[in-house]
Amino acid sequence: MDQIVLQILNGLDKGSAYALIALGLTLIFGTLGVVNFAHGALFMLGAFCAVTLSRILSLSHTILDETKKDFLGNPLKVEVPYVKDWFGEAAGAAIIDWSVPLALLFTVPVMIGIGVIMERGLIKHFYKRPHADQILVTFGLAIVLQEIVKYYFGANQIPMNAPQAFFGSFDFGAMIGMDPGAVIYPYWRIIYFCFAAVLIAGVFAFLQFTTFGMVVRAGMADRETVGLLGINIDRRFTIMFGIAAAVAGLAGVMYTPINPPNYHMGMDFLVISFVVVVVGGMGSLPGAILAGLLLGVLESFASMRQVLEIMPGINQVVIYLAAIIILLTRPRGLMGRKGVMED
Amino acid sequence: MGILEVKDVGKRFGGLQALSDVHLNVMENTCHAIIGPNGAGKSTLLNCLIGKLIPDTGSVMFQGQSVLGRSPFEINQMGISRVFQTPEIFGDLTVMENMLIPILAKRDGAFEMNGWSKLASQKDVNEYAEKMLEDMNLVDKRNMHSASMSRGDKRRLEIAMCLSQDPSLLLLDEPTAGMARADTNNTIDLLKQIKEERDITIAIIEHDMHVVFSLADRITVLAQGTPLVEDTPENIKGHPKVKEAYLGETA
Amino acid sequence: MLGLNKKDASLLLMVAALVAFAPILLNPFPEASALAQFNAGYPDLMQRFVIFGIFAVGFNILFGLTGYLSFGHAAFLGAGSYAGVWMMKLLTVNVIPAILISTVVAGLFSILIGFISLRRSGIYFSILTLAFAQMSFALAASVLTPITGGETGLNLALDDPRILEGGNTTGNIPAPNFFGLEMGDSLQLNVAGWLWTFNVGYYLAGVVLIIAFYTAIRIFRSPFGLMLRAIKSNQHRLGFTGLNTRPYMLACFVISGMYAGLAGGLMVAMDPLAGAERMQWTASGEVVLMTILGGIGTLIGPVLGAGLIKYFENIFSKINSNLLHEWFAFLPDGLEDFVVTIIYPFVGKGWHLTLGLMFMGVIIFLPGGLVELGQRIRRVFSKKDANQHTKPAE
Amino acid sequence: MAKSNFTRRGVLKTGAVAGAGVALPTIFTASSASAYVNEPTGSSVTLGFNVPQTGPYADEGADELRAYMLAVEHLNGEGDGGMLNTFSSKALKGNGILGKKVEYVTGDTQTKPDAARASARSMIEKDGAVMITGGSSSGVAVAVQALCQEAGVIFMAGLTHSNDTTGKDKKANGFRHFFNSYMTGAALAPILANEYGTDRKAYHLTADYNWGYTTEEAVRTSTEAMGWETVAAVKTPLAQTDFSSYVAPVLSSGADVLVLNHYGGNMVNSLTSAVQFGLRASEANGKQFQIVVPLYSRLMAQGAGKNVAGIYGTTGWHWSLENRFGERYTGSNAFVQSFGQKYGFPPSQAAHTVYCQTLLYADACERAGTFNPCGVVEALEDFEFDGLGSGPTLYRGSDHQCFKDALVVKGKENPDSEFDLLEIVDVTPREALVYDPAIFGGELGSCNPGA
Repeated sequence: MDQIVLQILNGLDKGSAYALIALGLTLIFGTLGVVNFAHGALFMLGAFCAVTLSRILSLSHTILDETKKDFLGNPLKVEVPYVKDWFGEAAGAAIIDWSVPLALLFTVPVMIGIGVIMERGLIKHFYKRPHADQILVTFGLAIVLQEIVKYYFGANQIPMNAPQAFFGSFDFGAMIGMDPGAVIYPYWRIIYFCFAAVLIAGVFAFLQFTTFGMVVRAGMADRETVGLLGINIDRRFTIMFGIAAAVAGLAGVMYTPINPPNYHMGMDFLVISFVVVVVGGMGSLPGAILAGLLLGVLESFASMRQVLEIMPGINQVVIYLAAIIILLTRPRGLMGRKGVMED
Repeated sequence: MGILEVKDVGKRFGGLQALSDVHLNVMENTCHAIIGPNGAGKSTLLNCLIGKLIPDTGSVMFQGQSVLGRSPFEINQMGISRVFQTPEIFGDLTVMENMLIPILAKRDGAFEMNGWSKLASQKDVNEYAEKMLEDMNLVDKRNMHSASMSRGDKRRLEIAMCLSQDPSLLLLDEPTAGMARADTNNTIDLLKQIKEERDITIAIIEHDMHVVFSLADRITVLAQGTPLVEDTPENIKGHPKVKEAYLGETA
Repeated sequence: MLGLNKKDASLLLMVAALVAFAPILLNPFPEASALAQFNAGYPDLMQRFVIFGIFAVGFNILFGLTGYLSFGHAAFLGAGSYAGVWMMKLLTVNVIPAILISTVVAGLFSILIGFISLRRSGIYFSILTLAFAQMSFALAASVLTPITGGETGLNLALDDPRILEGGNTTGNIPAPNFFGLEMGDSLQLNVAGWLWTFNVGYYLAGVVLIIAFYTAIRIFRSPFGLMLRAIKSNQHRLGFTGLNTRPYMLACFVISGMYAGLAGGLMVAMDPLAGAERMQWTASGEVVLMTILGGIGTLIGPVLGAGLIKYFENIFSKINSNLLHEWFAFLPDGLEDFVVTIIYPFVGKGWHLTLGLMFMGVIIFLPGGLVELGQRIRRVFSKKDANQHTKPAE
Repeated sequence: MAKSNFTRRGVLKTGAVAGAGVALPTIFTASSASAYVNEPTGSSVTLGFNVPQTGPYADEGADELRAYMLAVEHLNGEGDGGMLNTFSSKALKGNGILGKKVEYVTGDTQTKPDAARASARSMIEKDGAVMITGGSSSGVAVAVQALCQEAGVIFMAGLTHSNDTTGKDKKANGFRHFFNSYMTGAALAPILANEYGTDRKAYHLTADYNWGYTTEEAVRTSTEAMGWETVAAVKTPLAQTDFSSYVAPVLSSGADVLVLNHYGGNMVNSLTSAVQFGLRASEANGKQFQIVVPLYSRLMAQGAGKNVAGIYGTTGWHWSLENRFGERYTGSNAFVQSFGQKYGFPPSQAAHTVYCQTLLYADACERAGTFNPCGVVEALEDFEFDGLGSGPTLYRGSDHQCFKDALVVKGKENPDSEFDLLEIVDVTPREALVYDPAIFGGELGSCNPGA
């Protein structure tokens, strides 16, 4: 029982990461009709916004420490971040410590900017082109973005830490009235889950309760008619692309303490996020969220050793198996609309 | 006995009774029109006839065989061809290729891996397609991308494609919808000509009275999902019930 | 000729000529010149051009004709490869049985996957094929290790049974051969500084490519092919025209899968190792990219696309800073370093960057892929031609 | 700049242009022209450095490439000579190999067996490489080794740790200097028993592929021999990025040690998850919970950051080895000096192993007096040497595996720099690591010169 609660919690937490990426992907699918293979790269760029900010915050000058030696036997160079000079040792350390949450503020404008530039500069010209062309151009773009990041940050993973205050784990089970020690869960993953929930709710509220969102939703349903009404749907779609990029970017920032980012992390998520979007049903935002959480939970259950003993290797295929079963029983995924990307 | 017999057909969508108690008897070698105001259930009925929808009650018999539960291709093979409201052709292909497809489909049945085997008869197929295009005055456009033709030409091509299969029954779903007057008249002339030249039964769903009265031998009036009356055009014109339900508003 | 019209016959002849003279055409630079780095006329790469050409041609029969985008085609190539290696392990290192069994196994595998996946269309179909391929990859790399060799791949071993030849446990594993002609054997011709390598394996694969290409032309031009194109154009209408699209789609899918299996069989014939990563989605994605890059639905496009991507992968990745310095040694030192610094990020470990830029460039400027480039060039020439003769229009 | 290393083409240029005047086509098949494949006929010899340049191991590949270039410099008599000065065999004179200048070509393995083989074949077929070396995974090493055996060139493996490379997939033309899973288990177990006691309960997370299997088996066998108990062993998909669902149940499983049989990104992510879940801060069975990482590399330590602090594992070599344990490891400091002078940071274990491999190959050619693979194989088999920074070492003839001391390391609590993340706990002498080559099966076959 404890194990099951633990895995459900873990699955929801993992699923929220899938859902967050799939959300942006569906927004772009639904509003613009574009298959965006560069969406994973946007997630990765978000993570590297956090890396960049932490690098900026820890910009250092070096002083020589005569008491220690480096590997060549010379006096050791010790790096002292400027922020420590300016704000004092403790405050400086705290600023560096909080670089990931600070990066959220930094990332939103950067990612919206990147999104808008991408849409205006490239994607816009591909609205009328076949999906195959969109795949090729966005895949090319994803490679280029990745390689640029690799050029500056290397191929290796870069450790990023959550603030010290959120380090480690706490007894989640005891909080909900279970035996102490049964469900121990890390702070940061719970925070990630809550963050994802808030962000998803925010996007839904934005689409549901603002006139802007209403027009965009109408545009998702029937682009031509909305265009005929004299509304400049293109400009709104540009903004929508920016928002999708920002959502992906924020997901990336918050993900960095969970797994150290590297230039390839977007590609790792690309396939799974496409599966999530399609299983959820093309063009359906709630579908994407539901599918993300569902696949996350399934993946967690499949990784339990009690399950693996019965079905060895199920953890390798569970997501794909679930996708196949869902698509065969529900022709348009969980909540898909008819006629979207069916031909 | 009719070639197409619809008995007791009913269809419900959720709370809406789209069709109820529909009886229809289309006689061989006639042109039978189904008319009715918007929302009368014309399209639903048509979809029941071609297997796209399965009615909740009743039967649809074509030449003594039930069409219900059959997939579109099987219904086509029974001898029913359909012309759509907006012309459905193969837009990416040339006019000639469009013409070849139904002929080959008729020849090969539902499936044939005909890479090599039937090359000998390819010449006959081509000649036949050529002739059909000539009949329809489309032969100059044979190498044109069919998507770039005018709506009238697309309609002619679609009708040609249907006729090439020599169907026993031709179903037309508002064949002149959205057409310019000249195109409409051309289409009427074309259909008249077809009626005269071929042993063919035509069932037509139409909104435009001009078209209906130019072509139909018999007319069924549908209102609120039920047939109101079935009679010859002359009788329909003066029928009080029809006037009340439908013509009253327009005439 | 051979039931082809004039245009198709000349295309086939052109492909045959390209295959025949590739060892010469792909080595345009003398062996000793600095530009020899750009020569592609060595057996391994030529074999890859041809094999991936077959793979892409087969993929295009599905994608180009019907518009069904399979994102799991590499699974068939992988399944074919495994079958081929097992044939060489168990029966004989003669490549013919291996190639045949590869094609058959891939065909059977594609019947299974196609039967299920084709119940859906559009992106739902793509994701189903992707899911099947990813499952195949994941299982081959882990649970199925006894059959597939796992992540290290399945390769030949000295103590394999090789029933027809009798196993040996000393000496070396016999090399894959075509009735005694080893795939690795080459005839090298050294003419005035140019080194041309005529490789047995390459020509075997080349002949298979020509046959495969001919078959593809026949499929494209057949009534069957017309029906497939009709599916892409308007599947709805086709149903009402009396055609059951399902068996057509399945037949097409299986043919396409068999092409992939054939490519897989040839791959292990040239180089007897089958690895699981051949089935990964990136490998499936690669053939999609090859086809789009070359020109969807064209006959020659996929072959060109395959060639271009493999060229980048094998030639650009091998350029290192040392070579760059050598090339630009004629420049003054400062300028030389500058030029090398500019170029270096795009070659060697940066070859992916160049590849990505090329994808974008081609698709932005040449919507029809490389074939469109060819058409444009031809148009420019024919215009010139027309001007010279001042022919009247028409 | 490095203009001095002209490739084979650069040198051929003059010869061929002169020869072009004769212009008689010369026809020869691969077998008739020479005694072995790619026999160097000019004044130079080409080596093929096949390392991952793209993909997640690109940085490791880059470090290998640095070491290769350093080795080429030293072989050609440039630079400070590095470990040439400390190497026990004095056959190399700094004038290339057998008087021929050493040149090299590079390729990208992409850490995929197919791509690695393509790259190696192009080096053999196009560039005339007489030896291929490099790689950063066992899958690639096994695949390229098999290719080199078929093609008839020597393969000097880079970083590959699976037992299979010199076990069931061993080949006569292939040699491995790096240690393997078996040795990891043998080196690690006594120290773990010493540090954590002999009544521990271990929980294994194992990457679901060949290397993972052999490592899990090695660590299990040797720790169980010390009295440990294995509670569970769960296989994790290679493509997994988030290991939380595997780590979450560990704490309540009754285990008190978590063994992560993961490499590279897998290990970075699983260790990060394990630390997040507070395993290291917990107690189980009345003991402090511990995590063990059988195989460490510097890149992994860098990727996992401060999460590695205090975590035990093994490594093939470390730049501080000679400083810590003195003269037995002579050569270490010479290598660190010349690498550090040139590149500004200390070399990794991958750099060390590939540098040694290059020198060992060159030395074997010198001693054999030929580049013929069969001669090289003979010279390397049962070759006993010293002075390459790992103490006295034996290249065992029966499976072409090197036997040298293995290092047990742990993550530093307060690292001085990003290259100083590991500290050596102890060194296990090579005598303790020896095993019977028959236990892994496989056949070496005989050397293949390709002709």
